[in-house]
Amino acid sequence: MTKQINFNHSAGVPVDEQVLKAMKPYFRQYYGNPSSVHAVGQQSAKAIANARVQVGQLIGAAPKDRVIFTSGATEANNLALQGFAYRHRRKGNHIIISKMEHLSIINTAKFLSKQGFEYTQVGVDKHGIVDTKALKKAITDQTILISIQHANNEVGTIQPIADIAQIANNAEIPLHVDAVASAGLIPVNVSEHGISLLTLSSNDLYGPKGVGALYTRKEVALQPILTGGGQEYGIRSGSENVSGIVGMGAAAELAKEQLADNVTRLTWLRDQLIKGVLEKIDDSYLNGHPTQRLPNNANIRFSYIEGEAITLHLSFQGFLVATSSACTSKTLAPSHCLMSMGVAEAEAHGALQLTLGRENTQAHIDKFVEVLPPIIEKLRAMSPLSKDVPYDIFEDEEHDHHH
Amino acid sequence: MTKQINFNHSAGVPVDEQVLKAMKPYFRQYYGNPSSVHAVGQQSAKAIANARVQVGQLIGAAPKDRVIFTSGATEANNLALQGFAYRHRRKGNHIIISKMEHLSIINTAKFLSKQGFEYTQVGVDKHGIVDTKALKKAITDQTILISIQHANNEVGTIQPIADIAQIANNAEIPLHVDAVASAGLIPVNVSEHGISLLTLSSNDLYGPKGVGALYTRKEVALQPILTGGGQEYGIRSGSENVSGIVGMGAAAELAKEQLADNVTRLTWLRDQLIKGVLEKIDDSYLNGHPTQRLPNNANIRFSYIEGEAITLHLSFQGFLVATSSACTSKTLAPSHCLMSMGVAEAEAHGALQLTLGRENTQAHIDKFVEVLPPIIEKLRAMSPLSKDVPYDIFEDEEHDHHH
Amino acid sequence: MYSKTVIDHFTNPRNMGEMKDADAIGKVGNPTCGDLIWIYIKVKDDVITDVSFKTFGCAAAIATSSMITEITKGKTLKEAYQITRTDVAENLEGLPPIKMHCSNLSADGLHKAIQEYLRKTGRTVEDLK
Amino acid sequence: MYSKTVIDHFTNPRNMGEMKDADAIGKVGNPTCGDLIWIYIKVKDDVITDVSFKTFGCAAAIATSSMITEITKGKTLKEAYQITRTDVAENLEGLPPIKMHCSNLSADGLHKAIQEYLRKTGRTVEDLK
Ligand SMILES: Cc1ncc(COP(=O)(O)O)c(C=O)c1O
Ligand SMILES: Cc1ncc(COP(=O)(O)O)c(C=O)c1O
Repeated sequence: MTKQINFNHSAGVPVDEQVLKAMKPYFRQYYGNPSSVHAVGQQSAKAIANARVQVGQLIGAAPKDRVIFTSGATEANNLALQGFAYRHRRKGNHIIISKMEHLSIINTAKFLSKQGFEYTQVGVDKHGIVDTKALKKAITDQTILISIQHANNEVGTIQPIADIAQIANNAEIPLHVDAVASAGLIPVNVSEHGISLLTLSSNDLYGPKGVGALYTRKEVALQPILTGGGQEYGIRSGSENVSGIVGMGAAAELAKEQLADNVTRLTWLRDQLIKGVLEKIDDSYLNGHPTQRLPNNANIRFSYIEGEAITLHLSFQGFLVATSSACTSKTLAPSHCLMSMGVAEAEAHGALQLTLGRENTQAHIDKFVEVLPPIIEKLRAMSPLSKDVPYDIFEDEEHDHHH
Repeated sequence: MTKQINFNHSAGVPVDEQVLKAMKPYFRQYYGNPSSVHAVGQQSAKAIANARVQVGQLIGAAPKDRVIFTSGATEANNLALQGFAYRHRRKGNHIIISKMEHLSIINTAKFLSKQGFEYTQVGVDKHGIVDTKALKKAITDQTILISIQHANNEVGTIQPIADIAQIANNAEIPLHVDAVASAGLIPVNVSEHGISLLTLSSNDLYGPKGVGALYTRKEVALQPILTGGGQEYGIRSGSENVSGIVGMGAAAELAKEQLADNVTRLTWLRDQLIKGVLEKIDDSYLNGHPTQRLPNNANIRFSYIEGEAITLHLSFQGFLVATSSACTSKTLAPSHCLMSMGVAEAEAHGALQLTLGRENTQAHIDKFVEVLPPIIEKLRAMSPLSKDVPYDIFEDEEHDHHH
Repeated sequence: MYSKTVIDHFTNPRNMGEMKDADAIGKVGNPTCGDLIWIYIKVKDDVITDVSFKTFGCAAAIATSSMITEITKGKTLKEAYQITRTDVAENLEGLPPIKMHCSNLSADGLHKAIQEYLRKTGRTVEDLK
Repeated sequence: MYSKTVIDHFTNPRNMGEMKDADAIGKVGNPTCGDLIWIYIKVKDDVITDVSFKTFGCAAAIATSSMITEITKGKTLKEAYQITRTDVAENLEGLPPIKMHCSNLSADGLHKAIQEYLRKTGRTVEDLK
């Protein structure tokens, strides 16, 4: 495979070299099970305790709070919603999420709705910002949990988490925050905002895949999803993925150290990218919030053409990017985020999701801004659609793309 | 840490060097998400497909059967029981397990019993062999699943899995087999026995921790535990742990290749170990079946002394071993396996669980047989118990150690 | 994911572009679903003498469009009408399963163009034999 | 997991062994629970002149037994009776939390031995002051 330039960090990130170095001894040398009393086991136990501190410090956790290691963000989100809902069923049966949540939140809420729970999905404005008035209104005396993401991995919009936390705290309802997309890119602080549960993913912090964590404030009780040997405070059974956990800890520490630099550098690159593309290409638009957005995210749609075709051409030029096109999803449905923001379905198919990362440089941006226009031009020449032949005239009766 | 000799492979195994080599490119080079259409993503997708084949071949899976990768054996066991029970609730609400199962089976059955299911725990004989007559009797018209382990990690007993499968097949009830302790050590063949679901752990195959797999025969439907992006056939959501899965695949392939050698070599070492210890130390007894036992397992109890103390002394001599003593468990309860086999509670505290592995040699066995007797002697000298002062005379009324 | 032939047709599509003097156009798909294929044909003595396409859609949609123009040119209307989605996919050395059903519309577009031509010349598919 | 002092007392237990001419023995624990501690004491003028132990149990049980013999010797019965589990743990530079409650029985053993001695000499704990 030739050298590729990764503009698709939200899907997968190479493990940081320092992180991999930290993990290495835990594959063959310190292979012990932390439950074992012997030295090799205790080395693992110590390493995990250390990783808990590293992860806790990234998000401003208090010493008595818990960091529960899981197999990833999906499991952490499931544990937050399922684990909290089942455990606190007597208090109520209603949870609130937003329309911008990741599928691991939305589908888990749906799953719970088949188990006797109810949920409300709060809408967002055209920039993807959660409607806080609607959120307030959605609260009932049955509401036991609110789960809102900190930032959206796809369109980059950052939620007004302080306001949301205020609403939750005023109503005395615990708030779960999916911080997968934001941690390491912008400050995340559970203590400052009074967040009760928070989800993190290791790979998004340049740690290994297959690890994540659910932060829980000390007084938060959960029912386990996985039962067995009683690891992770009895809340998440299964022999610990020691090397993975060590990697996530090291990644969290590094992310904390580099946070300020990341914000500045990535914001600069991102702005170059957005400006370059929008200036060079007609009928291109930024999706998501113009300023309240992740420093590494540019989501841009191009009218009259389809995203997978753009993606493939870009890959021939060495760029790895993602698209919100339905064509690349398992369900063939267009991005629920763009739909929630009111982007027309046909237009949503032409969106590129660009997520920058540590190894990207100005040269990458320059090259991208150079290679993209001819690709767009080529595909537009192929398309029956154009300014003169807009989408609407082909609409079937049964379709309505103005959501 | 000084060089340690690992006689505790059932708790943790160093990742095989070849396996680690196979994993390496998937940390930084092929870091893609298999859902991505671009080249780096597709490389991951291919690697996972390959790992599925490697794992399937170890257990004789048919091409259309499924290998669902999970975060470990605990999750696979939970998915087998919870996923099957919820999905097939309409057919009945009863499952059957044995008293020798791992806690990830027993506690999951208990958990399900709070959700409206019922379970029967079939007993075992003094060697830990499941009572197949009782198993047959336990089947009711409500029984939807039988889950019996292939072999026990702690005492080494191998179950008559062909007979058990026969009983399940005759009753047309799907059989789930926890093969964590047996895979790679003795042949496991799902097709030969007509096994519907089977659990594997990567680390027990010298693969990385934090990965496992649930084999399901093609016609078996499960309800997911983790919902989200719909990975792993829609049954297990969450971005795939690519390096881990690649490692488990490589480990499975290696395990298949080395199976015959492992059986011969380990059986020889194990027999030397058992013979050496039992001959040199009075009042020592083998737990588990004398012949139907895992080639790498020796579980030996020593009257009048406690296992954690033995373990610690052995660790000073460089040996990593486990004990069934309650003292090393989170619950402070003695091994439920030994209890089920009728070993007296006081005696169970003195059991050493020795599990050999690839890197062990005859020299290790010789050294062990040399260093153990003085340790036992020292601790026995310290103990108020002896042939003349047996356990029973201190029994409280409320205790009964003859189970 | 895609075969070499798909990539080839996607990168260098054959017979791409509007045909100003087309005898008929077959339009299939829907932009809200992410695929829209227009097939243009020119017909003489019931033989397709020229064919081209314009497509909004993914790589598979573009490649199947390109492929159908290649295998159609010079065929009689009757022969062309017998070309199926499967034929297109086979000529492309296969398509990913998920694409077989959603982006493999070009045969439908061709059939629609032929129907349109027949309609214009006062006939129906029944008249092809 | 264990402090250096615990390991030291576990490896080289002080005052280990039966005391043939003990004035009293305190027996606590239960083998089915995995811990059994016997504390032997020799008393002169209400001062503990000698103390030893025998223990069936884990490293913590052995180390706490050894430690209590060390801190008890030479103390008056009254002083010795005031030694608590926490004192023993602190002298050992701490014990793992799970061991604090289950294997830290040696103070109980000592108290039982003292009670036994008092009983033999026709007194009770109330008489110590
Ligand atoms: C915001 C958010 N939450 C949760 C997840 C789930 O993460 P994983 O697939 O690693 O379990 C993702 C993955 O992209 C995400 O972007
Ligand atoms: C027989 C058996 N099943 C399941 C498990 C659970 O494995 P894990 O803790 O890796 O999830 C174990 C672990 O030792 C085991 O021995």
